Amino acid sequence: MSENVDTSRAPRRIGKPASRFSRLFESKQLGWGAFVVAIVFPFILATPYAMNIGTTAVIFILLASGLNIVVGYCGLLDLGYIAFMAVGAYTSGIVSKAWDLPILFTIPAVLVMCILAGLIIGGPTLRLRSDYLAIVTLGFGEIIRLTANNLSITGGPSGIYGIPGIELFGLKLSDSVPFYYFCVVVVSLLVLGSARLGKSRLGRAWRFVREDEDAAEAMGIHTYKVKLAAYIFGAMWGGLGGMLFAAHLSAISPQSFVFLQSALVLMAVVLGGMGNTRGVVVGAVAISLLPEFLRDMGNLRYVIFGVVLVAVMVLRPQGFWPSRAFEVERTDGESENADPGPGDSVSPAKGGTL
Amino acid sequence: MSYFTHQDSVIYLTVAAVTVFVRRVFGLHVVTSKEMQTMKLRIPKVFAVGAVAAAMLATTGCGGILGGGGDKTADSGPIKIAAVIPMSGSSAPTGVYMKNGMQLAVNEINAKGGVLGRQLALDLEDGACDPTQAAAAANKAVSNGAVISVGGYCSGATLPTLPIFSKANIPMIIPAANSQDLVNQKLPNVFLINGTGVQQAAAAVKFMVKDGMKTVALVDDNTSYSKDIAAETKKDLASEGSVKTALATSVTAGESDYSSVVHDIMGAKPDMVYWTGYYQEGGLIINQLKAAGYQGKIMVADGSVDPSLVTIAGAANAEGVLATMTQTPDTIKGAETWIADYTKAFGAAPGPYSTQSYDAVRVAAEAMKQAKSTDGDAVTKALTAIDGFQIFSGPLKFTPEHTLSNGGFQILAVQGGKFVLKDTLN
Amino acid sequence: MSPLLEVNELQIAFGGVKAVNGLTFSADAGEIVSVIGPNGAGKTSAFNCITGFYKPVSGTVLVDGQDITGKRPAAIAATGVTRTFQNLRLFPDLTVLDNVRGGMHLYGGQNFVDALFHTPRYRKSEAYYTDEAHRWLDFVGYRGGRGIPVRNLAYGQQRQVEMARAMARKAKLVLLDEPGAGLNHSEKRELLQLCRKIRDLGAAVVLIEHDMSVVMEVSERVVVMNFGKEIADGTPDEVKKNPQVIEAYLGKADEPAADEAKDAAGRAENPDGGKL
Amino acid sequence: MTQLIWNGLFVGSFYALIALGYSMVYGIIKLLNFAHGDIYMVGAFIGFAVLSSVGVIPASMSITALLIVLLLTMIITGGIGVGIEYLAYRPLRNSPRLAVLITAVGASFTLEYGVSAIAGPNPKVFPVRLEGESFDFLGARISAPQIVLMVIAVVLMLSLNSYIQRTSMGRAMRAIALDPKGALLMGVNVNKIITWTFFIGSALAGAAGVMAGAYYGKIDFLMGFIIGLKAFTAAVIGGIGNIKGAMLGGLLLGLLEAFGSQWLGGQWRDVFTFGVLIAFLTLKPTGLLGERVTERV
Repeated sequence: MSENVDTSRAPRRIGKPASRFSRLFESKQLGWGAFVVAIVFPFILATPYAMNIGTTAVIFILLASGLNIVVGYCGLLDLGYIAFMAVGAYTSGIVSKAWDLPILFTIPAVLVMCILAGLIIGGPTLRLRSDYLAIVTLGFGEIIRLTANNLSITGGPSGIYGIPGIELFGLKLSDSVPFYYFCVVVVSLLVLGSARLGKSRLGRAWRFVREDEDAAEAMGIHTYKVKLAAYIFGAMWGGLGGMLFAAHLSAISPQSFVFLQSALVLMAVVLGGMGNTRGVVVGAVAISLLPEFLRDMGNLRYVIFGVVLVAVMVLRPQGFWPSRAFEVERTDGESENADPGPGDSVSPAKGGTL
Repeated sequence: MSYFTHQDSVIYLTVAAVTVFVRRVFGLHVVTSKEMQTMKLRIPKVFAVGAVAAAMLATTGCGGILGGGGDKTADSGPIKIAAVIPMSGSSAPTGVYMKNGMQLAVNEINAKGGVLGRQLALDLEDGACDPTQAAAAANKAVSNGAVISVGGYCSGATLPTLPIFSKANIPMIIPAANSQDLVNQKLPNVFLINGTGVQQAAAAVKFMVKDGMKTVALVDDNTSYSKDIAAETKKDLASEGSVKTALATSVTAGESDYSSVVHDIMGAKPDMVYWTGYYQEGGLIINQLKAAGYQGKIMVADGSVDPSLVTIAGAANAEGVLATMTQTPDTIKGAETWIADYTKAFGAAPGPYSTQSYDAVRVAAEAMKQAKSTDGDAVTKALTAIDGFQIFSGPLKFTPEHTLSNGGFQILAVQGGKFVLKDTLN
Repeated sequence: MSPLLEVNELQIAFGGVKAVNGLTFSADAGEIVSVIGPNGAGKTSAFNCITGFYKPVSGTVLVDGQDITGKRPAAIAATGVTRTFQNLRLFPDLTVLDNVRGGMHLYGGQNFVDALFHTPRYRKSEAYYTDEAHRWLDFVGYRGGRGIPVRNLAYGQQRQVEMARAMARKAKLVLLDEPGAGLNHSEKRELLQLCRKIRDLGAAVVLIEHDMSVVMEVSERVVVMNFGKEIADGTPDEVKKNPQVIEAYLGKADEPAADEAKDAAGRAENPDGGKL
Repeated sequence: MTQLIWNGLFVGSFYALIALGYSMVYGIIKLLNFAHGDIYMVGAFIGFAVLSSVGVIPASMSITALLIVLLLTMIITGGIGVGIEYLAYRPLRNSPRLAVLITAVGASFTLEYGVSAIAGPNPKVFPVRLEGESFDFLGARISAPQIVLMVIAVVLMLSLNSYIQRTSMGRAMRAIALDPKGALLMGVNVNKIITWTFFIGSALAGAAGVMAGAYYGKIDFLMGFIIGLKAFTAAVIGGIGNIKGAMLGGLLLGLLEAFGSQWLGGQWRDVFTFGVLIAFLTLKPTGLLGERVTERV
């Protein structure tokens, strides 16, 4: 059994009494608060530059929430996540230009290709220990970028340009403000989706695999299938992000899918707080907007990135806003010590679907 | 040009309605436990708070969509010229040469009273040769109210900026990036003043035939600029017929060891090797070719025309290396005064694309002068009408595709460690 | 009715060392079987092999007549086998309730589509999971906090949570790997009650335990292992008197002294001095 | 044909030198030191700085000058490696594997863009170039500098191997590799040994950096990333954590790459390398010489 257990885990000080401030952070309404802020933002500032970095930040949130499924929930370190975005972007670009379809019609093709990519990349690698997995995914990331660079169907090094904008029910959403809104709605639904996945039976299975793979296996969780599911969901979220990216830039080339981008998405997830959707969203916004503020620092900004990364990992390994393991004790009254009937424990329920 | 049209308002209302609808359908919980009651009460409050905040901010907001933000291209204040060039990443050194070239032109024009009585202001944005950052930089320049763009070095990064500037109706004069894809987009506001890959390939083939080459090896570094020239050259050689392409291969940029491609070349025994990539790899390949005992001629494309090509390859190895290049400052007669001004202003000698960037700003100023306004369409018309305006690569006349009529490519050769004019090819 | 668990001629080797060497024993539904033996006798290795963590060199393992030899642990678990681990393999950062839900993955009841759209099926199954978790925590008599991460619990409480997780599997065969290790006296008494309660549910309980008092009191049958083989299999009393067991535990002194020791042991155990 | 073999072996010796650093560090504390490739680059830049500060060196002296610079650079890069270990990795000694990997990526960025901020982004050219006539040997063209570098590489590798096998420090390293806690109980000062391992690993990478600078001439701040990945591939092929494995893996990868790019063309070279890495990791994760570690539950 691949040993995925971190027996050397340092005790973390989680479970401190919830102060007033942190209860606000935990409240359910925060998601809606963020959504309202996203809706309101263009009312404040609608210059093309603001819209551009706004849309880039929103797409980055989608990527981060996709990677959060793989790294945050399931604990699989993926250093080549940008490959899925590339698959999504190139598929939507090629299909939309080849058959002259509006880009939204390419979604089925994008999803199919991403699932395929997830299987191809995930298949052989998911039996590996986490650090081997990291390097193999990095290898795959580079392979996909180089293949896109070498093939003519993907337009070689200059990539594909002239990708059509988004058209919805006849409305042309290609100029900056409507496209931003379209992205906000789509990304909010997908982020909500990834948060809900996290709280479901499958989400719990991911966490069990992250915490102790052998114990999860002994409890009947087919860890290989569960990890593959995490990979495929991550791939789909990444692919959709790639599609939005293609529509946003209308021209994609291999240079946008280098290892640096995978590292940035990973940073957003880890700095934000692995496994906690809210933290990841904040991390994504921070990591995508930071280079814009440090724009005129030139190469210095990546030095700052590197130092910030090391500092955060040393000072606060669980990230800015870690996922609090907390549950309400009991909603209804304490049910008395009802002994289960004799028949109950003997008939194991048939294995359910994922 | 306000952003807020009737059609836009329809969109925002539908988007708001959709989100409320989505919240209603999925938010509805069958289990009406105590906790759910409190949540229901709280939702309207959050929306209320959000709406109030929106209303307040919108009124005070300067560029908000409700606020309309007024017309950016007022006719007062300095004329903003956008320049998206690489200032970080591996192409940063070339970005510096371009920036100085542009600044020199702006200083000279402002000294003579600027254009239409208004001073020119250069808005430098870092594209870092990366499509996402270049797009962000282009948008920032548009937001800052640029009226014309003179940037563009890496073809791959320049491609996504084309639609951004054309949507904002801002004409583009691209000094360096010259891949055919830029032209294929057929956007009316795009003008290239550096010879395109097609023209450079034609010049290369013309010289190969003239120099009596029988077999040629084409090597590119798999970047869009470099592959474009190699592919065009191969096509021209095939149609021309008298020169055989013995080998057409590519290498990965950023490596140190190119012994495998050297091995292929030695196997093909070509009369000439034509390297269409940048100088970093060019120098290494020349060095390793000479070390492997290659005696034939070596020619490089304009991306490798740089003093450090000679230092990397080693002065002895680089001696006699040919190059297809538009004029560089030191190869043009009478350009000495220009070099002196440049060196005095920036304390360093000019480098590749300094002249083209300098020309780009002058062409922009000329077009605005002739159009007597900074409006995008008028300037674009003026640019297409320009005929005979003197720039470094000769009298400027745009072809219907908005590229240079005469490629302006010449053959240079390395003598004593410097690129010297060898053949003007006309 | 064929026994619930049948292990015959099981052999496991780690690089030439035969940890388990031809082990054969069985367990029936509604029966508590203890597996005892000196350290290194191969008890835990056998357990790990039955539950699929090690691949046996030879021999078969049948659960309810089904051959599960060499299958992956998840497949074996699905045939109705659950277990606890020698050194507590809980999910430290997750809440107590989530840990117990760990055993319920095979209940099914929702797929990812339900989760994405919070369909009624999703809400019903989530509610069911939570109730079941509370029920099994009550079943094992757990009184600590249920919404807090497991890492903050006392050792005894963590043992209870692991039991609750194992029971939540609603499995026919319950394998307990030294459940009593590290428990104080009163906790051990509670453990005995719990084992009996599990047996009363109709499950077969197979127990690895070192504390002889616990073994002798709770188990209906005892299997003694030494050097990877079972050397005795019978009721606690039979096993107590079995010379091989004594030898395995107390070792064999040289000839003359051995007879005395044997007589002495015999007299101590069996006042009427009858020879086996 | 022999030319390809020779090219492969020559490039392979660089990979091997860096792979040694990877294997030693991974063997000791199971850490994938992403920054290791960049230490190679830092070594090249230090060599460049030292050489250019010394000024013009007469051609005859160039070999001896190079050796002096080599030693000097090895000490400095070794120090940098120890610094990184102390600042970035030691505090995370027992935190989750993910955090340590992210720190390594952070350290790699810091080194890369730190050097570019200090020495400027444009590539530099080594002042001392190893010139020398080349001759044909069994159809392969071998130049004098290549031999000099190969000899240095082999000497470094053999001395490291004997160091690991024979000295007490080497034995301590192997002990920690097998069982850190056990070694601690036996009184091995684990931290000192780990620091020393980082020193040696980084010094070797620094040496490879100087040699690459001297032979190829061009150095730039991004050259560490790709060769770092390839060195890791070499370490994995040979069996991560195994010293002889790293050497074998490096040479083998050099050959594979030489033949690979010959068949598929230059642009598929890296794709071929990563393909080999993935094939090894999935089919034979322990590599050629690595021993099978049974997973005990």
